[in-house]
Amino acid sequence: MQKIEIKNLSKTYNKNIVAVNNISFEIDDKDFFVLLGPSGCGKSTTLRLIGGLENCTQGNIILGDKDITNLDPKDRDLAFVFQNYALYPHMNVRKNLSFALKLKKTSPKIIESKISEVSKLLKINEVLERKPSELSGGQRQRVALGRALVRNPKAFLLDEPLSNLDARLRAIMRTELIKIHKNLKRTFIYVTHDQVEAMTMANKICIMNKGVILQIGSPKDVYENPNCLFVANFLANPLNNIIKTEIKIDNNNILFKKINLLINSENFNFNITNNEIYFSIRPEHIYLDKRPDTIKIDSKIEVLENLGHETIVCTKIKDTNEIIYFRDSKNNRFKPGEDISIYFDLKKMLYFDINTELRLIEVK
Amino acid sequence: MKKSILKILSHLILIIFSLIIILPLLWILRNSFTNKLNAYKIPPEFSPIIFDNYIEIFSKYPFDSYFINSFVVAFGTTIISLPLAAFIAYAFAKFNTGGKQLRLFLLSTQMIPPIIIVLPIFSIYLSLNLLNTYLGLIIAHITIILPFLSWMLISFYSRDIFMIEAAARSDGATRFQALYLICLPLIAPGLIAAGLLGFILSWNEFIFVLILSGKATSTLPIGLSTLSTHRGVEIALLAAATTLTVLPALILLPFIKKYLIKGLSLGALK
Amino acid sequence: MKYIKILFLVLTISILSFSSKAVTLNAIMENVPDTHFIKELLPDFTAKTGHEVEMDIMGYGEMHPKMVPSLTSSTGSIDFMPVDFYWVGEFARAGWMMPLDDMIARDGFDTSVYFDSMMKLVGEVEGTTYMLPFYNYAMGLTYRKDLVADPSHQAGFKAKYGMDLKEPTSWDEYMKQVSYFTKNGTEYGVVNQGSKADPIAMEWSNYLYANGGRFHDENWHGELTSDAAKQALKDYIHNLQDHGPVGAASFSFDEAFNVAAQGQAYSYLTYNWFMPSYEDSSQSAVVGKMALAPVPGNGSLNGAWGWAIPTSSPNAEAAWEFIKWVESPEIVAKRALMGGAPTRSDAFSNPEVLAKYPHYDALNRILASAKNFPVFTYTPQFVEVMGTELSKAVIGEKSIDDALATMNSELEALAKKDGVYKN
Amino acid sequence: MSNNLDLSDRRFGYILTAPTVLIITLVILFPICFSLISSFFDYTLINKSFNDFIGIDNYINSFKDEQLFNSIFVTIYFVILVVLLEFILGFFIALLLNSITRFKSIYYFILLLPLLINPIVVGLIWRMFLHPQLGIFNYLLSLINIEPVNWLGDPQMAFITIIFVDIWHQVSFMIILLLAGLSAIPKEPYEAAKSDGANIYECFIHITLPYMRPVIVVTILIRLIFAIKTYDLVYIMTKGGPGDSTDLISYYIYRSAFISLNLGEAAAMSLILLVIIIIITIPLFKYMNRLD
Repeated sequence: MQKIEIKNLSKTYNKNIVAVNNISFEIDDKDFFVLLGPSGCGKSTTLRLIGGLENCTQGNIILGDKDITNLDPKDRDLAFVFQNYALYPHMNVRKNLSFALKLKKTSPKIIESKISEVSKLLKINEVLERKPSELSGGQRQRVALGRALVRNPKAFLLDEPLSNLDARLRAIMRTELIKIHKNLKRTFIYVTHDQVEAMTMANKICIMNKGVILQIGSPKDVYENPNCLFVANFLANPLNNIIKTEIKIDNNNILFKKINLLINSENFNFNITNNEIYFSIRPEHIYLDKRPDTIKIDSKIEVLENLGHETIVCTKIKDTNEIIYFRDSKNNRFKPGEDISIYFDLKKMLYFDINTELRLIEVK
Repeated sequence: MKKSILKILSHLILIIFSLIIILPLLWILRNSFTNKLNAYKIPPEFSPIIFDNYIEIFSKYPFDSYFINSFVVAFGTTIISLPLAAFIAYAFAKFNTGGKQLRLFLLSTQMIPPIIIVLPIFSIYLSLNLLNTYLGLIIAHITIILPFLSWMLISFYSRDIFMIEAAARSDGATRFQALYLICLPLIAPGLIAAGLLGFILSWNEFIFVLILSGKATSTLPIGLSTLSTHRGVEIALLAAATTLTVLPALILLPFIKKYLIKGLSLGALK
Repeated sequence: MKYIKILFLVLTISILSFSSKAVTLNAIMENVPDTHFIKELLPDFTAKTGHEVEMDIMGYGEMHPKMVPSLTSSTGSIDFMPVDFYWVGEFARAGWMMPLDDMIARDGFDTSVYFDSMMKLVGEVEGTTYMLPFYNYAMGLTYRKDLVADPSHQAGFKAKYGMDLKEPTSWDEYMKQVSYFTKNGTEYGVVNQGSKADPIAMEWSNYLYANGGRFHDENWHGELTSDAAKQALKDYIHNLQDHGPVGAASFSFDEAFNVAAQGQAYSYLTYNWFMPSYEDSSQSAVVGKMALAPVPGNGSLNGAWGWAIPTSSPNAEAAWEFIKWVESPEIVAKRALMGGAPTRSDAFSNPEVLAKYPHYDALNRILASAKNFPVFTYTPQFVEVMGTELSKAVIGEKSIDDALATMNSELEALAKKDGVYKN
Repeated sequence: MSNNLDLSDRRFGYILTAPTVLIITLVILFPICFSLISSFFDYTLINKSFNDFIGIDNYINSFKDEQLFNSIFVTIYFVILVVLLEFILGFFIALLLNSITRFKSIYYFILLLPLLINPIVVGLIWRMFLHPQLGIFNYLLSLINIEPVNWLGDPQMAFITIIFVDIWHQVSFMIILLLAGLSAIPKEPYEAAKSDGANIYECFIHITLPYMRPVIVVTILIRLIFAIKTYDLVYIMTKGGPGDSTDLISYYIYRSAFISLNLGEAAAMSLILLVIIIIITIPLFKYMNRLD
């Protein structure tokens, strides 16, 4: 049972650049824990701090019941997989894989069996004698993974391991990683800026921005209940529809001025201090047919993006300049310039404070 | 098409450059097989090849011991300096140990003409019994070569190399293991170039050897300077000795091929 | 207590006497033929005395830097040393040389076999004998005797100048010959060694003496601004530029010798021991064609090395044995026969030597009349000054008068610093 | 506040630095201090004692010494020309060598040869080659009807000749260092740039130069220091002449130490030289630090 606990961790470079600012979280044993955020948000630094590749400025890292904050990386028993693989260029694949085991003075027999096991699993048994420079990108990625796997560490730290692969390979590796995680029953800490990866692989996502943690939770949780505008925005595909608007409340109705949307106030139980808010609605929550708890909006189609299995439709709300995206599961149904009616799912609409950008809490 | 023209042009320039370098050397080679009279004859005449010069530098002069001494000193100096330089350069590049001040200090010790430092060193060596010993010469050469090699190697520790080193660290390598198992092989082109220069600098160093050596440890530069006598330069002997002096390059050739020409492909990084 | 002291004394003496029985003498020697000849003769010394001699042979330029650190330290590594006349003043002033008078008197070594000027140069300093002369490099005129003997040139010369063509004895005669032979019978009338420092300084000194000039008077007052000195420098520049090869201003003796040895020059004022080199067919195309003569106008500059024992010598007594051996008449005669450049005058009248080296007769005349360079503590510095100033005058960077004035004032300044200058 | 890991990082840095710093300090620092002290005394090898304290007289004498200033100017010209020309030529050749694949080791072998020849020998053999009457150079020139060149007997020409010989001897130094730097540049940026349509010149400006900058600075810095210390070449070839046209400062100091035996004055001049070198190198050094 190895729980990883991060307590008040901070990292400051050159005395004034704060990369990680006082973050705390827990990772349960066997979690597939994803650190998600845009580049420069401090997620990689956090991972490197856990791995001991950087020294933290403040805070503690506890593995199980052991404080490893000041432990040398070699004594942490955590395996790192790097974004650009960081394979040892002067060693062939076999030596790359056996490096860690040799350092631990593992017997050659065990090393041999480990390597053949892992290389078969990762389908790199054919290239064991090659140098990294003679491998394809996918193979390099597998070797990097294999190098971590042979060690059987307490946890795996993966720093955007798929980002250098093309889209197809990435999808394949994603599934493989999920399988590996299931088989190994080990903790994975995975850093990515790709929300699809996060959503598909994680059982817990931690969203970071500007060195602080915004939200931690299961993929479903953070997707459905983002606690701030940033999270709502980041976990959306293709794009979240966010509209900054003035609101006007009278009697039972609330008017979103920007798009002339009038909804019943029973769908809007918030204390607001400002007469301006953000509201967001994801593309998949906009329908073409009327359903319960929806509201109709008239718009005009601007652009159609045909993805094959679906079409991303970009429309402009009537009498405004606001652009709204939504998905249509059928293709070639519309033409640009066509007027259509769309339906917002009132239950899925999210509201955020204009200043703090935090989610507005429903008043019961 | 354009590419091949460019290639030919490159080779053409390199051939001209090589000729400028090597023709004087070939003329030395030619002079080593003739006597002084023919060496100076203008217009040059064909003269029968004689090996007297090669015999004389070993029979009349102890060039065999000059050669051995040069090898021992230059090799010893390089073997000791190279790892030390690689270590300190690593510390500079990674931890900035000692800051700029230490780096500048290291280099500034080399900005004083050696003539000034060699006399006090003579007194120290005299009391330590280091005069006329290999050890004494090697230590002296290390002090004048190490700072340069250290500086040279700093720039070879790139960010990419430290990243691979980080991988080794998380793979369970100690700091030192990561340094010599990963970083040192990765800066091999730099190490070979530095080693080559260290060897050459020690091979050619004159003042320190002159003052600190004795008959038993004198190196080639001392032997060669002997040939510039008060009765004129023994140019034919000098040519023979010089021809032998450049021979170590042949020994270095395989290393050059392996590490410098190919370079080390860090292609696996990206 | 007393007994222990006596015991200790006896022990020391016995060790010392034992060590004086068979020691290895260390020396730094210049790479000149004489050194190699002595090396060949060493078995004789070892057989006679039991001492071994280890010679560290090096180039001239390296000897001084190599010897000085050892001489300045209290425990020396050098047992005996050759001393260039350049260094005599400096070595004496620094107290690096052991006085030899007692040993000379004790063993009855006869120093009268050396020319007076030689003893003054590399023997005595202010009345004390520190050295025995070793080998000489007095300068003389080397010239093409085949050209002088050529009847057509004799006729041509007589027609042009109204005097006989023969070995020149007066400076004026020599200058005429230089002019005559330029581009006539050979390429250049003269080849000069105009390189900075010692080559030009030594060569020009012959011109100075040949013109009747001198460096200083008895009180070390400089005489380099005299008309003779000016004429000497004028002659030098004239010869170098009008009768010599292009680039002679950069020639050291090696380049100059090679021009002469390739038969391209009529004459070359240089060290007498280039004569054996002219006779060596592996480096000379003028075998049998060169003759040696004193610099015309009694202008020959003396030059020599002496043997000295450093005060720090660990084996002074054995070193003295060596010097006595190496300067004994038999060994000197052998060295002379091998082609050396001895300083003992008896070598010059040795019939065997004269038979083999006819030029020894001329050498005898040179040494008898050769004049010394100023020997004082700052001789090397003064050579540096001369080298620079003469070189500047030759390339026209400085006028003759200015160059000589600087040399003169520097000479006086150095003499004052040394204390030899008297008001 | 720093934690234990920072501490042990720093300790590791010290452990790696210690041997070098120790050796350098032990062997060189004492002589440097010694010469610093001796520069305030009338300290000569003839009179080896610290009895005659003369304060800054040695420095004053040095500053009054016209010859010394001439040497400094000659040295500055020499160093700038030699380093600049060797760098331009060396970089050019290194780039060419880096771009080809065939015969590379042959070229490399050839250019390595001069470095293995002692400067003293280089001086002697070139003096032979450049002999106005008996040298091969003027002979070859005479074949194409060029008058004999007075390589070393003319002040300007001698200076140019010294520079040429130094380049012949030392340019390989630059090539080796720069080529090592070039071979350590990854290939990918070039491939990427080429696919973006960059030409050779643009690749050079945007990839090679930025990657090479640290190596270039170090190479120039090291070569600069060596060039300032050059003395053997002029000692052999010209003795600083004709006149004082090639009288490099290191040779001047050499003479002052070993011919005049005036160690105190030589030490004073060396320290003046040290200050000059530091003044010259500090901008380079600062530039380098900015790169980190």
